[in-house]
Formats: sequence, C-alpha cells, structure tokens
Amino acid sequence: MGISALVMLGIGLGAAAILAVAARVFYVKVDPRITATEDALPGANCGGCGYAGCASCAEAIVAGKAPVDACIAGGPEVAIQVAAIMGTEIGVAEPRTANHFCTGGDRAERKFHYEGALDCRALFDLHGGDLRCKVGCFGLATCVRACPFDAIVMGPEGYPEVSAEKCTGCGTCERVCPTKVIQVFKLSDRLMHFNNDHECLPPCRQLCPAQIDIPSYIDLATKGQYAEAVDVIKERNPLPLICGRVCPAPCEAGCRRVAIGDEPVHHNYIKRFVADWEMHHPQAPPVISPETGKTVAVIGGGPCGLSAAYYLRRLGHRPVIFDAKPALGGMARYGIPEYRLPKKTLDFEIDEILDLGVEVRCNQQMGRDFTIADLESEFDATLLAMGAWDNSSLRCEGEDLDGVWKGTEFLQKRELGIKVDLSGKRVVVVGGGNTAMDACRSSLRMGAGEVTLLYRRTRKEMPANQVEIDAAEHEGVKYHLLAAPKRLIGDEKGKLTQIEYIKMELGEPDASGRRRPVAIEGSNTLMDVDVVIAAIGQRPLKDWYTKDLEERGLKLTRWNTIEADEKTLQSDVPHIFTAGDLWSGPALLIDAIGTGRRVARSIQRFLLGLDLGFPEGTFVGPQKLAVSNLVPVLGVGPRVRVSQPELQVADRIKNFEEVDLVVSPESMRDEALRCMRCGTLCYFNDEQRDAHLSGRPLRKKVGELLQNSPTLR
Amino acid sequence: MNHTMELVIGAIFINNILLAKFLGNCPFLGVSKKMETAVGMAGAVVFVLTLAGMITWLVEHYLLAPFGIEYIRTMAFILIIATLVQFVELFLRKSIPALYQALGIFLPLITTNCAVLGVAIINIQEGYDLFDAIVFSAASAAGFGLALVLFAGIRERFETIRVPKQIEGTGIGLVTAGLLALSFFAFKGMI
Amino acid sequence: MKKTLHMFVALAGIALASGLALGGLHQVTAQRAADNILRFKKVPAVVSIYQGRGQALAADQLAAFEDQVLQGRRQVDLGEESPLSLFLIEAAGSSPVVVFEAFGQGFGGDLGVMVGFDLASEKLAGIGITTMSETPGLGTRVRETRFTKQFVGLGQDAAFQVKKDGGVIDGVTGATVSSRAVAQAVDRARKLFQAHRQAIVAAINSGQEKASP
Amino acid sequence: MSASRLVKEFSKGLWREIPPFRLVLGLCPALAVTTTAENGLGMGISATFVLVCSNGLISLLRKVIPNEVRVACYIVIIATFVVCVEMITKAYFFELSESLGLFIPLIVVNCIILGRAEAFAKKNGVLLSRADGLGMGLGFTLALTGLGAIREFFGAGTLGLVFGEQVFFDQPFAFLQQAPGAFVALGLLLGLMNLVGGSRGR
Repeated sequence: MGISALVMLGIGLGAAAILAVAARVFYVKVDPRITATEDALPGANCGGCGYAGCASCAEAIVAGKAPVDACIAGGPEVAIQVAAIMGTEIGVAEPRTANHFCTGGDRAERKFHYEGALDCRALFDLHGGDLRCKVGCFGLATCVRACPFDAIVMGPEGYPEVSAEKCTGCGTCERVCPTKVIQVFKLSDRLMHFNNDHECLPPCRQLCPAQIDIPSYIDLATKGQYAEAVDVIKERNPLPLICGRVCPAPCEAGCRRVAIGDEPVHHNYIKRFVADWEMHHPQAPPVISPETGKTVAVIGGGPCGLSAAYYLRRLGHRPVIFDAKPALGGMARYGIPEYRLPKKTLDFEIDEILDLGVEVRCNQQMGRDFTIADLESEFDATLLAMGAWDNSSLRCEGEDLDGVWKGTEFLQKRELGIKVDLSGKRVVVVGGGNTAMDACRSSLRMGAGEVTLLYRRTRKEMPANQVEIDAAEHEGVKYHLLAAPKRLIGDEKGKLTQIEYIKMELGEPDASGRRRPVAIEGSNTLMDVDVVIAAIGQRPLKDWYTKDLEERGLKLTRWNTIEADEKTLQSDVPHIFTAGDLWSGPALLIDAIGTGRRVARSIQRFLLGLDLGFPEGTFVGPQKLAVSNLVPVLGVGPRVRVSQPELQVADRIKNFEEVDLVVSPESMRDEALRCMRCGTLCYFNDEQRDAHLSGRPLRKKVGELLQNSPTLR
Repeated sequence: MNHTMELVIGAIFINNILLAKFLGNCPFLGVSKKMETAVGMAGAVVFVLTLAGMITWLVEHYLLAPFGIEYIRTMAFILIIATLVQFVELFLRKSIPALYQALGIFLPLITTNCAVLGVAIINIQEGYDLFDAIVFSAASAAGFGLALVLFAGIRERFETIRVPKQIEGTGIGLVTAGLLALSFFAFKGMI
Repeated sequence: MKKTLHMFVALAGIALASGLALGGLHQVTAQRAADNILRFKKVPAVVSIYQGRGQALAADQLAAFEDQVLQGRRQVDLGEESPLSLFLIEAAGSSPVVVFEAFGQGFGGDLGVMVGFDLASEKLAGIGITTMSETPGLGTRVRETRFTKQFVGLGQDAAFQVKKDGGVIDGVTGATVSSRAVAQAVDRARKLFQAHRQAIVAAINSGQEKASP
Repeated sequence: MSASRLVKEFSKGLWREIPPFRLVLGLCPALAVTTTAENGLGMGISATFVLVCSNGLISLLRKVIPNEVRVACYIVIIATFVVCVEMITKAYFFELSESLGLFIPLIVVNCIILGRAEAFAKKNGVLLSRADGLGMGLGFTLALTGLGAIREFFGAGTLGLVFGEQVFFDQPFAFLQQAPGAFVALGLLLGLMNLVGGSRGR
C-alpha cells in the first residue's frame, strides 16, 4: 500500500515535472482563440468530429473550416461556448445555402442517353459524362432525395432549385453531387467572389468590370423572374437602375454574337427593364449577414462609395458615407444630366442602399470638415473614393476668360440649383468623351442656339459611348473634328468672343493605339463663340490631401491618384483603402462599381484579420480569356437586335426629360433570347480546351448542341 | 528471426489490432473519412505506439515488478502514455515543425486511443522480452495503419455512392469495417 | 511559479491518493483474486487430470473436490521468481499424484499446462491445459482429450516431443506450434520434477499449507 | 437546481444522446465484449460505475484541479476507479473478468468517460454530474446489452442472461459472434435506431 502510493506519487510528480518543463522549453505561440476553443472542447480526443483530436478541431474552427458546433462529444453547451469565442451565435451564424453553380471544367456539357440507373452518381461512375444542361446537372434528383431538410425540389428546367428558407447549409447535397454543380456557400463568399480562370466564364462576364453574371440574369429575365434577375445583378452591382441607363456596356465587346457577324446582345435593355420593374414592384431587402460591430468610413458617395458601402453593409459591417456635396451620387448625380438619368431614379437607387442601414453625412469634406484623425478615432477602416473632379486644362492662352467653363463644373450647376441661361448663345464644347457629349446635349437643352463639338481626332477615336455620339448628332450638335483649340480670345472686359483652333491630321498610333493627331501648320482658324466648355479629361482633386495624411505615409501618384496595391486596393497605410476614379483615374461608372465591391472585400478581410490576397487565378477586373473566342459557333444565325425606344428629338431637345425609354416586356424578352448562353452551354470544357491546345479537332460540334436549343434556333 | 517474423505477421494480419482485437476504433471511424488524415494518423500511431510499448515495458519490469505492485499497471501506464504523448507533441511542435505538421495534430488523439494502452498491456501479459515488445508494438501499429488506410480508401468512395439515409456515415462505415475484418480473416492460415 | 506549484501539488496529490486507495483495495481483494485464479483456471485442469485417470466425479461432488484440491495445495520454493504451487490428488485405490503448472511457448504466447506425476511410479498421471491464447478452432484443439490422453502413463525417460521433432506425441493436425508448446511444457515440468524431486516430496509431506503471495 | 434539470440530464443519455449510437463514442468495448448479453451488461455496469464515480469526483475537485494538467488528473482519477473495478471483478466476478479480459483496464481510455468529464463534470455540480454519468452509463449499458443479446441470440443461438443454458438454434449465424459480425451488427443497429428515431445522428 505504501509502496504503491509512493510509486504513484513519483510518477505523478515526474509527469507534472516533465510536462511543466516541456511546456516552457517547447513553448510555441498560438492564436489565443485556438487555445480558448481548445479549452472549451471536451479534450476527449475522440475523433468524432472528423478531425484528429480536439486541438486540430479547434484549429479548424478558428480557421473557419469547421462549424462552431463541430464537437460531438461536447454537445450543445460546448457549441455555445465555442460560438462565444468565435464571436458568433449558433443559429444566428451567417446562413449558408446551397445553389447550383457551374464552375466550368468538363462538367457543363454532358448528355446522357442511359435509362437504367436513376442516380446521378451511378451515371457518373458508369459513364462519366454527357448530359447537356445549363449547369452541368444530370437532373436525376439525387440531391433532392439526399437533402435532410426537404429544401431542394426539381425545378421545371430539370435541375434542382433550393429554397433559401429551408436550406441549412448542411452540405449533404454538395457531398452527393458527383459533378459538384450544387454547392454550399455563405452569402459573403458569394458576394465577395471574383472570377477565376478555372471557372466557366462567358466572355461578357470576363469583360464586365463588375463581373456581373450576365447570362444568369438574362436567363432569369426570359423566364419572367425579374426580382431574381435583379438579385443576381446586385450580387455584383448594386446600381442596376443607373447602369441600365448609362453603362456603355464594355461587356458587349466580347459578345459571341459579334463573332458570327451579328450585333451584340444589348445587356442594358434587359438590365434596365428588370431594374425598372423592381423599382415599381418593391421587393424585400436583401439578406444581411450578422452584425460584426465594425465601422467603416466611406469618403465619397459616388458610385464607388455607394457600391462599397452596399457590400460592406450586406457583410454585416456599419459603413458611414461622407460626401462633400449636399446629396449622394457623385458623378452619377452631378456629372450625368437628368435626361440620361432622372434624379428620381437615382434617388430611389441610393435610398435602397441607405435603407439597409448605411449612415450618411453630407456636406462633409475631407480636410475641411474632418480629418483623418477624426476618422481613425471613430472607424475601423477608411475608404477614400472621392473620384476625379478636377478638369484638365486646355493648355492654351485665354483660359481665364469669362465664358470659358469646365465640363464637370458646368454639368453640376443645374443640379446645384445654379441657373444657367444659354438662350441663343453659341457654345463650343472641346473634347470627345462622355462629359463632352453631356455638355453638348445639356447646352442644347438650356437653349443654346448653336452647339459645336471640337475634337482633335476623328469620330472613330471618340471615347464617348456610340449611342451618345449618335444622339447628340440627332439633336443637332455640329461636329468639328480634327480640330484643336489654340487660343481663346476675349474682349477688353475679359469676356470670351472668339476661339482660334488649328486643324489636325492623324499620324502614327500612340501608346493607347489611337493614331496621334498632328497639327497642320498654318491652318489656324477663328470662330465666333460665346461659351467654351472644356471637357478634355479629368483627374482627382488634391485639396483633401493634407499633411497628416502625408505623414501617415499615404502617397499620391503624379496623376493625383492614390498609390495602392493593384489588386487589394489597400494603400500604404493599412487601414486606408481606395477605389474608383481616385485610384484608377477617370474611368467608367461600372469600373467604379467594380472596384467598390473589390475594395469591400479587402476591407472585409482587413476587418476580420484575414489575408487580403486573392486565390490563384483570380481576375479582379475585366480580363478576356483568349480561349473564349476560339470555338466556332455553328448553326446560329443573326437575329435582329431590338432597337432602343426613345423620345422624338423635337420632344426632348428643349427639356431634361429622360430620352431613352424602357423597352416593352416582349422586346426585352426578344433581346434576352438573343443571348447564346455562353458558359452555360459550355464551349470551354476541358476536352475542348485540350483539343485546342493540342491542335486536335473537336470531338463534338457545338453547333449540334445549339441546334437543339429552342432559344437559339 | 522466424519467431520475430511470426510476431510481425501475426500482429499485422492475423490478430489485427483494429479488426480482430477491436482496439482503437474511435479514431478508426473518426479520422478515416479522408485518405490524407488516415495516413497522418497511421504515422503518428506507429511513432507513439512503438515508443510507448518500449517505455511501459521498462516501467513494468524495473519499477512495478520489483515492488510487486503490478496491480497499478493500468494506472501507471495511462499516466505515462498521456505524459509521453503530450511531451512528444510539445517537442515536435518546437523542434521538428515539419514532422509536427505531418503527425502532430494526430498525437493528442492517441492518448485515448485504446490501442496504445491495449498493446502495452498485451506486451506484459504475453511476457514478451524488450525486443519482442518493441517489435510487437511496432507491428501492431503497422496493422492499425494498414487497416486505417485501407478503410479510408474505401470510405472516400462513399462520397459518390448512394447510401440509405439511416446508415449514412458511421453506420455504413461500421458495416464496411466488418467486411474489411472479414477479408482479414483470410490471413488466418498464413502461419 | 505559484501556478506550477499548484500543478505539481494537484497532480501529485491525486496520484498519491489514488495510489493509497488502490493499495488499500488491493490488500482487501488480492487474496480472493488469487484464489479465483487458482479455482477457475488451475483447479479445473487438476480436475481433468483426475477424471482422466478414470475417476468418476458426480456433479454434486465437484465443488467438494475442488475445495479439497484447493485446500490441499502446497508451496515449494525452488529458488525461482515465485514459489511453485503444488496440488495433490489423493483418491482411494491409487497412489497420490502431484500436479503443478509449467509453460510452453505457444503461438499466441505462453501456454500453461498442469502436469501430474504419480508419486509412486513417477509416471505421468495426465495433463490439463490451463491458459492459452491459441487460434480458435486450430490451436485450441490441444485441449481435446484425444491429444492430452497421449501423455498419460508416459515414463520419466520418454521423449516429450511431437513426432515431427522425433518424439512420441502425435501433434494436432494444423496446430503444430500449439502441440509443440504443450510438449515443451510437459518436458519442462518433467525436468523440474527430476531436479527438485526431494524438495517437492518434502513439501507434500510437510502437510503445511502456505498462503500464496 | 431543479429536479426537472436532474431528470433531463439523466434521461438524455438514455435515448437522445445514447452512446455509442447517437454519441459515437466508446466503440471498442461496444464491439469487443458484446458476444453475449451478459458480457455487454457487465461491461456496461462497469463503465457506468466508473462514469458515475469519476464524474462525481471530478465535479467535486473541479475547482482544485489546475487547467493545464486537468487531462492528466482526470485520467488518474478515472484510472483509479477502473483499477478498482478491475480488482473487484477479479475478486468477486471472476468469470466476467475473464471474458471482459483486456477491456476492463481499457475503460480508462473509453472516450465516453473522459468526454463526459470534460464536457460536463468539469463545469457542473456533483449531483448533476452524477445524474449525467448515470444516464450516459445506463444508456451505454442498454446499448451494449442489446447489441450483446442480438449477437448472442443470432450468433450463438443462446441468450444466457435470460434463458440460461437453453439453445435456440442448432446452426446459428456464427458470423455475428466473430469480429466482422460485430462491426456489421453495430452498423445495422445504428441504422435501425435512426430508422426508428426518425432524426439522424451525426
């Protein structure tokens, strides 16, 4: 008895001593949350969770790989504790729902003529492939049967549809699906997803700066599911009403219709149609992730700031928008005239975003009304997105004369309530971009007697939207091409009277690929003029860039834009981010929206302490995959593009009524059916890619598939 | 040598610790869902079991037997195994991070792996000498690893196989383990 | 430091208490547990030797006989690790038989055999298997009478080896290792008996019963 | 502490979280010793005894045991009770100790016991912890006895616990008595439980 007690004492002391020493000698620092979680777990190391021991289960939970209720031995009490450590609550945790979601590869194009086994997995194991379906689904409802919550039904299209209310995100469907077309992901994962080169991406989706899933919303629109279509758009772009009106649609450049000699699908008709429909049929607000308690200052309430605030809010953060102007919208409000984008529509769209719980502080200018220190004391992160409002100088004599205006300053006057009377005046607008077009068309509406556009290259090189160029011409704007202002001449009172310009000719192409205009010596000409509007380009203002920002290490480029990481948009000051024109220089509205979402992702990851980097193969912006155009499109003929209905010139020229009208549902559907469903009818499957890379002929003719499609014939 | 071979083959195939002696079933079902984890676990078990077999043998013969207190064997062994496992974990984490990455996370799971305590006790009950004890421990661990890895290979296939709801997961896992055990029966005639 | 000390005190305290508790319980139960091993493992083998000698034993007599065997056991210290337990079978009309256990190396570890020697003729009075962990259905067949009865009546100079090894014992088909182990055990018992005959006989005659350790 | 809480903690182990079905823990003994109902019952009672005692003691000492060495302390406590059981069965239930063999000392590493110690006893009072231990233990006993009965009845054709020596079949399905049969029987029984219970265990 004595000996046994002594030996046990010895072993006990020895064990304690060895462990005490070992714990000190071999000390390694770990994430305190892992330690806390490990402490909360039972320590039974039973392996029931599927991880090797409680320590690795704790690591997996903290890394987000395992749910907080992963522990089996511990039961609900432990799950509650772990949830508290992880800062979530069970049941309130962000819902994960299943969705069918094609990510390309060899899955999107399979056709089965087998009627024996009635299970997707059997088919997959037996034959491997060949079902043609929009999402690569075999359509045998294995996931429907597998779902423990009856959340999945087979839709009329022959693939599963998930009820978001019933789905718990348990992942059973994902496990049973052999082709992995049904996947479980969190709302935030979905909102913050960026295109990846392994995905099945149609060219329009590759080219859209906001990476909108264009074929999906077009498909939904054809089926009359307008609200769902808007949801799809808003996963990438919270401003469909605006974009549906003014976006120049860079995506159309990639449309495969062009490859067969047809006009591209007019995405904007469809986008605008569904967005307008939603405006008149209010829907429930989108799901917002559980509150994180993090606050973000968004400086600048333009498209970029709104987009970033929208996504940050949907991710559960609390963004506050600061804007120097009395109302939000930035260039969309003060740069785009009423006749293109009615302020009523803009207000509706902005209000929808603010209603999610986004706070606004207007008439607050960075550097004037508040400093970066103020922001740092109140917010966890700051986004600078004040855009590019400074107009480039004409760099010619006489710019200070009365009657020489700057493009954006002119355009915002009406919105700021400053009366401008141009009755009977002769107006010359210099520049070839959209600001110039807006200035021309606005001048006409303000009563200008004669509006002339001065542009130093030809019409072909104009950066403005083609529709704008055409519309301005219809409305009576005179185009004076291949001409550049040389001198502005005023009278003794300093009032502008004449403009001297010089004729140009096109020389060698420059870095941008456009042919460089070269002045023709001695071709100087004078023209009588009352007003000159300079709209030759913009760049960010610098007035906000105060010393304290400089001291913190924030750097500007020589174009006044902020220096930041090309992908993550994080500046040299870790908690300051930038996006939109302030980062890129003047660009499209859709670019600003795209970078707004991108910076929201970076801020989200910054706030959660995650690595800001993107997964390999990610495209953060528009990027055309070379392979997209390589497959021939057989069996598809041209189909007439629906034309844009608009107000008659006589009806519109004297007022600011919206010119472009919404298309009828029938026309919208006609246009939507022109979509060739690239990417969903996958032309880029593994086999075809391999065939392309190795130079072998394709096994299957895509045209055959297309001929079977009712929408494409 | 012949005797050692018999010991090894017996421990791996005929009296497989998992499938014939039912030791270590919790981790067997727990970590066999993925091949990767199964391989890691197998490695960790070989490592710890061999070490534990040796140390417990020494403790039995130089501490417990001389004092005639074999009755606290269970007690002493489990304390030693727990300490050993924790020590090895701490040591590897600091000193050989690469090995820790491969094995480390499986180590804590081994404390309650009854295979370790079971083999240590069998070593004593069968009266093995030190060499035999080490060989038997290592071979048993190898048998455990073999069964685990085979099982994980089968189990990975379940992901794409339709299983009745009621026996999904553990249920079908157990039935499969049964079939695996049946196939191991075929080794009975080897010696 | 205080924390470390707390760790030490707690772990050592619990270990100490556990050691004390187990030591105490061991003192209470050890004797009974040892008796159990004798009664349930060794005595049945002795009984089988007794029955193997053609002695009938009715069911109601069994318990009494077991008690008798248990009571009549002796211990002899032969300088080994632990003293050897000797059992005595005394039956009317035949000479007393001394029975003790020896071990052979079987397939699944040690194989224990109770070996009985007729004290008068010094011939083998029979054997009974006590403990083994052989393969069920193969190795375990050495328990069958068909195998064990071969040993009855063999003299001290017989070759206690299976026929394969040049001995006189027919091994059980498919269980060579186990058969060999039994033969080995019997051979060891014979050698022990020869070496310590005096001490064994003296112990039996002393009539004193000693407690097992 | 209300009586209803006590009842709740006790009853959850009997069906809602019954090991080793709902709570997939303690598989080794459940597979190894269930060749007969009697063995299952013996193992179950032994485990219950250890579970109740260790849960109670750990709960009593929960404020004294430092966190860093808690697992070691728990193991010592559990092992003490296990060795007690080992000694007691050897002295008073010898045949049971022979058939349970190695698996009595292995109760020490039965993860149900350590699991309950960590998950429950370390943060609840003595009475509640005992109720939890008793519930879990009885559930385990029930499961093991049931599994043992099935394997014994179909595999050996007897049911010694109830009918003594009576033999029901001449040629029983011996597969169930052997190792592979143990796995299959447990797996199918688990499926049956899920079928009856409706909801699926994890």
